[in-house]
Amino acid sequence: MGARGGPDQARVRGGDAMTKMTYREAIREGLREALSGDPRVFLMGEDVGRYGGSFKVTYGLLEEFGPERVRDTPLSESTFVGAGIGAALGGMRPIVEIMTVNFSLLALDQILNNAATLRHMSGGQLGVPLVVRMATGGGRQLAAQHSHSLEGWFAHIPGIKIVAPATPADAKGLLLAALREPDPVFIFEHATLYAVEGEVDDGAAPVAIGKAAVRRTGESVTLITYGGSLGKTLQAADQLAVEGIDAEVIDLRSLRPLDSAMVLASVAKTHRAVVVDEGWRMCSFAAEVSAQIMEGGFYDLDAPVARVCSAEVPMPYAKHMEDAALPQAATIVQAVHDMLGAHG
Amino acid sequence: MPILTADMSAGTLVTWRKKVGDAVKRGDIIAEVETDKGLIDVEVFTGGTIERILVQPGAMVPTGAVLAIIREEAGILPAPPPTISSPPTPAPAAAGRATQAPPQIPTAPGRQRISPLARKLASDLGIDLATLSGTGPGGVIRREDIEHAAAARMDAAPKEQRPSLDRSARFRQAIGAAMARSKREVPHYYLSTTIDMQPALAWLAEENLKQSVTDRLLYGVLLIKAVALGLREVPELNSVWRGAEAVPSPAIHVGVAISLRGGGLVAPALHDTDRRSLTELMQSFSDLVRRARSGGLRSSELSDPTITVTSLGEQGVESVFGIIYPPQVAIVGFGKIVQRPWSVGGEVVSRSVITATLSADHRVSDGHRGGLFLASVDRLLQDPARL
Amino acid sequence: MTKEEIKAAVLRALGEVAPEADLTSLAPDIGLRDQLDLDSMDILNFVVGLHAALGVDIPESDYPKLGTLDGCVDYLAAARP
Amino acid sequence: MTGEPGLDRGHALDLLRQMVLIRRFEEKAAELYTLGKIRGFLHLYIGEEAVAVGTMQALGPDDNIVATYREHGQALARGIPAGSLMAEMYGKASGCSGGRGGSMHFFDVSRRFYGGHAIVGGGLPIAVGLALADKLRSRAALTACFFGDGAVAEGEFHESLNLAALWKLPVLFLCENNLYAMGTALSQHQAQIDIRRKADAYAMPADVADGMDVLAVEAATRRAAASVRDGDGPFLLELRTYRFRAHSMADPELYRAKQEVEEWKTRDPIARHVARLREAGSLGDPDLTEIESGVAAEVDEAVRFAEAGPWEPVEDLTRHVYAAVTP
Repeated sequence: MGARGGPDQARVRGGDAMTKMTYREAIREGLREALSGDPRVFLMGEDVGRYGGSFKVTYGLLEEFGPERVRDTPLSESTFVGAGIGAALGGMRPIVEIMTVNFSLLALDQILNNAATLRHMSGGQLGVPLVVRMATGGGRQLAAQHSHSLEGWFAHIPGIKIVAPATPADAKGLLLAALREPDPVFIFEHATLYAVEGEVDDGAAPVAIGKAAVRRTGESVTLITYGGSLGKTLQAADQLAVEGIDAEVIDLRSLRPLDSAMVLASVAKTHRAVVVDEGWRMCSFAAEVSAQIMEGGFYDLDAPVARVCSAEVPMPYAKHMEDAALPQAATIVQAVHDMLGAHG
Repeated sequence: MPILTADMSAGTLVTWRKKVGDAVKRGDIIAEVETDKGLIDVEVFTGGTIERILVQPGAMVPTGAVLAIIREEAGILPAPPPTISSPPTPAPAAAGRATQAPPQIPTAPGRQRISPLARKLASDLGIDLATLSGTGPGGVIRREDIEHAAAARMDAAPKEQRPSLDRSARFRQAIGAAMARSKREVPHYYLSTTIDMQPALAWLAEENLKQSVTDRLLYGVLLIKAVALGLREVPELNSVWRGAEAVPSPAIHVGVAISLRGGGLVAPALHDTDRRSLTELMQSFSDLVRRARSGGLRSSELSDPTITVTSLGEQGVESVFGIIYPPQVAIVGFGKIVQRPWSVGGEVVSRSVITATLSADHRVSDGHRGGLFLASVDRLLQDPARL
Repeated sequence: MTKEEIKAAVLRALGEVAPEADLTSLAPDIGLRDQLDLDSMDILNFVVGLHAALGVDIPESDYPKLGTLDGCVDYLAAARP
Repeated sequence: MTGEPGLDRGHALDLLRQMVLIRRFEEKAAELYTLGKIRGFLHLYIGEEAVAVGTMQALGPDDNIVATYREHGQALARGIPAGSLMAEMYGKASGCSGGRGGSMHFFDVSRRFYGGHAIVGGGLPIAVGLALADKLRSRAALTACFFGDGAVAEGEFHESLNLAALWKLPVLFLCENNLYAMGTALSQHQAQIDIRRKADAYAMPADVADGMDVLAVEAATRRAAASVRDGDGPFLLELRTYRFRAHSMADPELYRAKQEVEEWKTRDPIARHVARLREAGSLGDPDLTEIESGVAAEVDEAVRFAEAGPWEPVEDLTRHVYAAVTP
C-alpha cells in the first residue's frame, strides 16, 4: 500500500476545450467540482486528507476544502462505510474512499445488509445516495491480498450500482453521474490506470450510468471488457487487425445495470463474442455476460462465447508468474484464434 | 398445539402442568411441549377452568390441534379468534417476471434462426436449409424439423418429376443421387484381400452349440467386430467430414448395410461397435434389421455411422467394392464364403475363405494405410475368441 | 400335433420374418430362400420362431433340411416327441 | 426509590400507561405467533419496558433513533401506532415497513425511527453516520443508538465508539444489557463485564442505571443526553435490565435457571412503578383499570387493523429496489 512518485502537476484548464490529464487528475477534478458545487458533498476515507490519498487522487483537497469535508478516518472500514450510509440517510452526499477493494471485504455487511437493502426493506422510506470509490485489480506485484478483482461479487447485489471507468473522461464523468444517483454507486478504479493520460472535456455532462461504449468497430468478433482490461483488449484488436480479423471492442463502463442491448446488437453483427475480465473464471462477471449472450443472442452465435479471465490462483508476487495469471493481449488473440479455427 | 418455533408443524405433549377442574388465567403455563428446538412451555391466553384434556402425554399432534377444553368465566369475553385472509399465492407470471432473462433480441433480417444442433444435423444429412421453416418458438428451426425434412426427403425425392412413383422407387432415387454425388466428388481408391475364415467358422460353430438358439451368432457379426477393432489401428479411416475438414471421430460406429425387401438399402449404425461383445452386437444387429424393414429407424442411427460395412455374400457375389457414404471416408465390403485351395504349412488344403475389400477416400488415407487396415482385419479374424 | 398344425406354425413363423410375402401361393417343394429372398438373419429368426412356437431346438447343421416348406414339416414332425 | 423530587403524577401515570401498552402488545404478539398469524422470528421486549419508555422521555422529535431486532418497545414508546406495527408483523402492506421488514425491521422516517437492525452491531455505524450528517449540517439533534450486550463483542462497537469520540459526534450509545447474548451469558463472552468502563478506552463519558426502574432510566438518560447536546461528543449509558421471556419464540432457555428468572420478576418494572405510585397516593385501582382497559382496546384495535390490512400486490416485488426515477 503506498503511492508512487510525487503529485502530478494539475494541467492548466482551458475554457470549454479538451484538456489532457491523467485518470487520477480527472477524478480529482470531479471531486473538486462536486465539493464546490454542493455543500452536502464530503469525502471520507483512510489517508484521503493529510496524506493526499494513497493513490494521490485527493491530493490538495484538504487544503482547499478543510478537515470538515475531507475527513481522514481510522482504519475502520465497516464503520466509516456504515457512517457514510448513515450520513446519506441524514441528508448528506458522502463520497467514501475504500483504499482498495481488498479492504472492502471488512465492510461487506454494511454494503449488502444496509446500503443495498434499506430502501426495499423499509417499503421505500429510506434512500441511500452514497458514492464509494475503490482501487481494484492486479498487475502491480502486490501479491494475493492486494490484487483482487471482485466486480462480480458487487454486481451480484440488487439495490446498488457498479461502474468501472476505463478512461480519464469516464473517471470524471461517471463520478459526477454517480453523485446524482439516489441509490448507492460503487466506482471501481483499476490501480494501473491512475497515471494513464487522456482527453477530458472540461464542460462535459455526467456520463449516463448503464450505457456501454464501442471503443473500436469491427465485423468478425466482439471483444467485451471494462476498466483495467480495456487497454490489453484494444492491443489484441490491433494485433488481430494485422491478421485480417476485424474485432469490435466494447467497453461496458457500467456493470450493474449492464447494457445488454448494446452487447447483443454487436454479437448479432459479428456472431462471435469474447469476454475479458480480470476476475477468476468461475462465477466471474464474465460468466454473467456470457449467460446473457446465450440467453439473448442464442441464434446469432456461430461459436460458443469465450471468456478470458485470471487463472484460478491466489495472485503470485513474481512478475512473470503474475503476468501468466492475468489476462494479456496475447491470451485474448489466442482465444479469438481458437474460436475461428486454426487458419483464423 | 401452539406454533412455538419458526418452522414447527407438530409437537409432542410431554407433561400437563394443570389438571381437569384447575382454574387458569391468561399467562399461566399449563403444559410443556417437545419441539425441534427443545422443551418449551405452553402459555394459556384465556382465563377459565379446564373442562377436558384431549391429548395425553407422549402424543405428537400437528400445530393447531386442540389439546384441552377451557370453560371461560362468564365475565371475560376474549376477542373473537382473528380470521386471517391468507396471502395471495403469487401469480406465477408476476412473480416470475422479476427473475426472467433479458428478452431475445430480434435477429437481423435474412439471418435464419436455427439451433446449432439443427444446423450441424442439416449439414450432416445434406439438407438444404433455405426451403425449411421451423416449428420452434418464433419459427426457430430445431432438430425435429431437420429429421422430418430428412424423412420426407426419403419419401419424396423431387416430386414434380414423377408424382406417381411408389415409395421404394423414390427411395432408390434418393440413394442414387447421394451415390452419384459421392462417386463424382470423392477420389476413391480400392483394395481387396482374401481371408482364411476356417478358424472363425470352426470357433463359431462350437460357440453356437453351447448357446441357446436365441443367442446364436452369425459370422457377419465377427466380420463387423474385426472391422471395428481394425479401425483402432488405422483411425483416419474412421473420420467424418466436418465442413472442409475430415475429423477422426473418437467413437467407432459401424454402419451395417441392410437391404430392404423390394429394393433399397439403409446403413444404420451399431453404436460403439469396438466396445461391445459379440452377443450384444448380434442383438443390436438383429434389432436394426427388424426396424429397418418396418421403417422404425431413428434419424440419429442413420446419421451416426463413422464407416460402413456391406456384405453381398448371401447373394452369391464373391467381392463387392462399395461407394463411400458421405460424410464417411471409407466402406468395407465382404463377399461370399467359398472353398479355395489354400497352403497351410506348405501343404495345399481346401479352406473356407472370404474376399474383403476397402474403398477409401484418397484425400484422407492412402493405399499403404488401407493395406495395413485389411491386414489387421485378417489377423483379428484368425483369433476369433478374442473378438 | 398333426402335420397340418405343424405346417400352420411354420407359415406363421415365416410370416414374421417376411411380413410382406404372399405365403398362400408358396410352392412346398421349392427353396424358401429363393422364393422369399431370405438372408441368413431371416433364417436365424425363422429358426428362433419355430423354437418359440414348437419348443424344437434346431442345430445349425440341420438348416439344409429346412430348405423347403415340406422339408420343414417333415423335419419338425420327426423332431417333436 | 430514586424518583425526581415532587413526582409529577400525570407524567408518572403516562410512563405506566406506555409500559403496560408494550407489555400487553407483546403478550398479544406471542398469542398470535402460536396461531401462525405472525411468522418468522419474534423477539419479545417483556421485562425491559422501563428502558424503552424511560430513555424516550429524553429524546425529542428531531432526534434520530437506531434500534435492534428487539425494537417493539422502542417503536411503541416513540409513538409509532400499534396498528401499523401489528400489520407489519402480519406482513401486510399497511405495516410500518410495507410488510417488507417484519418484526425485526420496523421503520418510520416521519418519526426518525431508522430501523430495527438484525445484524448484531450493524446499526452502530449507521447511528454514527446520522450524527455526522447532523453535525456537518449544524442541526441541533442527537442520535440515540440502542444495542444489546451481545453487540459489545462486535468489531463495529469498537470502531463506532472510537470514530464518534474522535470526531465528537452527537451519539447517545444506549446499551440494553439484559445479561444474555441470546444463549451466552455476559461473563461467557466478555473479559471485562462492566460494560460502562469500556467507554474509558475512547475517552468517552459513561454512566450506568437500573434498567428495571423507569424513573431512574429517565433521569440517567436526561443527564446523558444533556452531555451530548452540550457538544461534549458521544456518551455511553449502560442500562442493566432483564428479559422475562426467551430470546425469541424458539428458545427453550437452557442457558439460564428458572430461579434466576423468578428473582428478576420480583423487580418487574411495571409492578415496581405501580407500587411506588400507590405509596405516593398517586394511583388508585380505578386508574389502573382505566389504563388496562384503554390498553386492551388499543391492542384489539391494532389486531383488527392488521387483520383488515391489504397484502402487497406481487407485481410490486421489484419496486423500491432502486429509486423509481433516476436523473
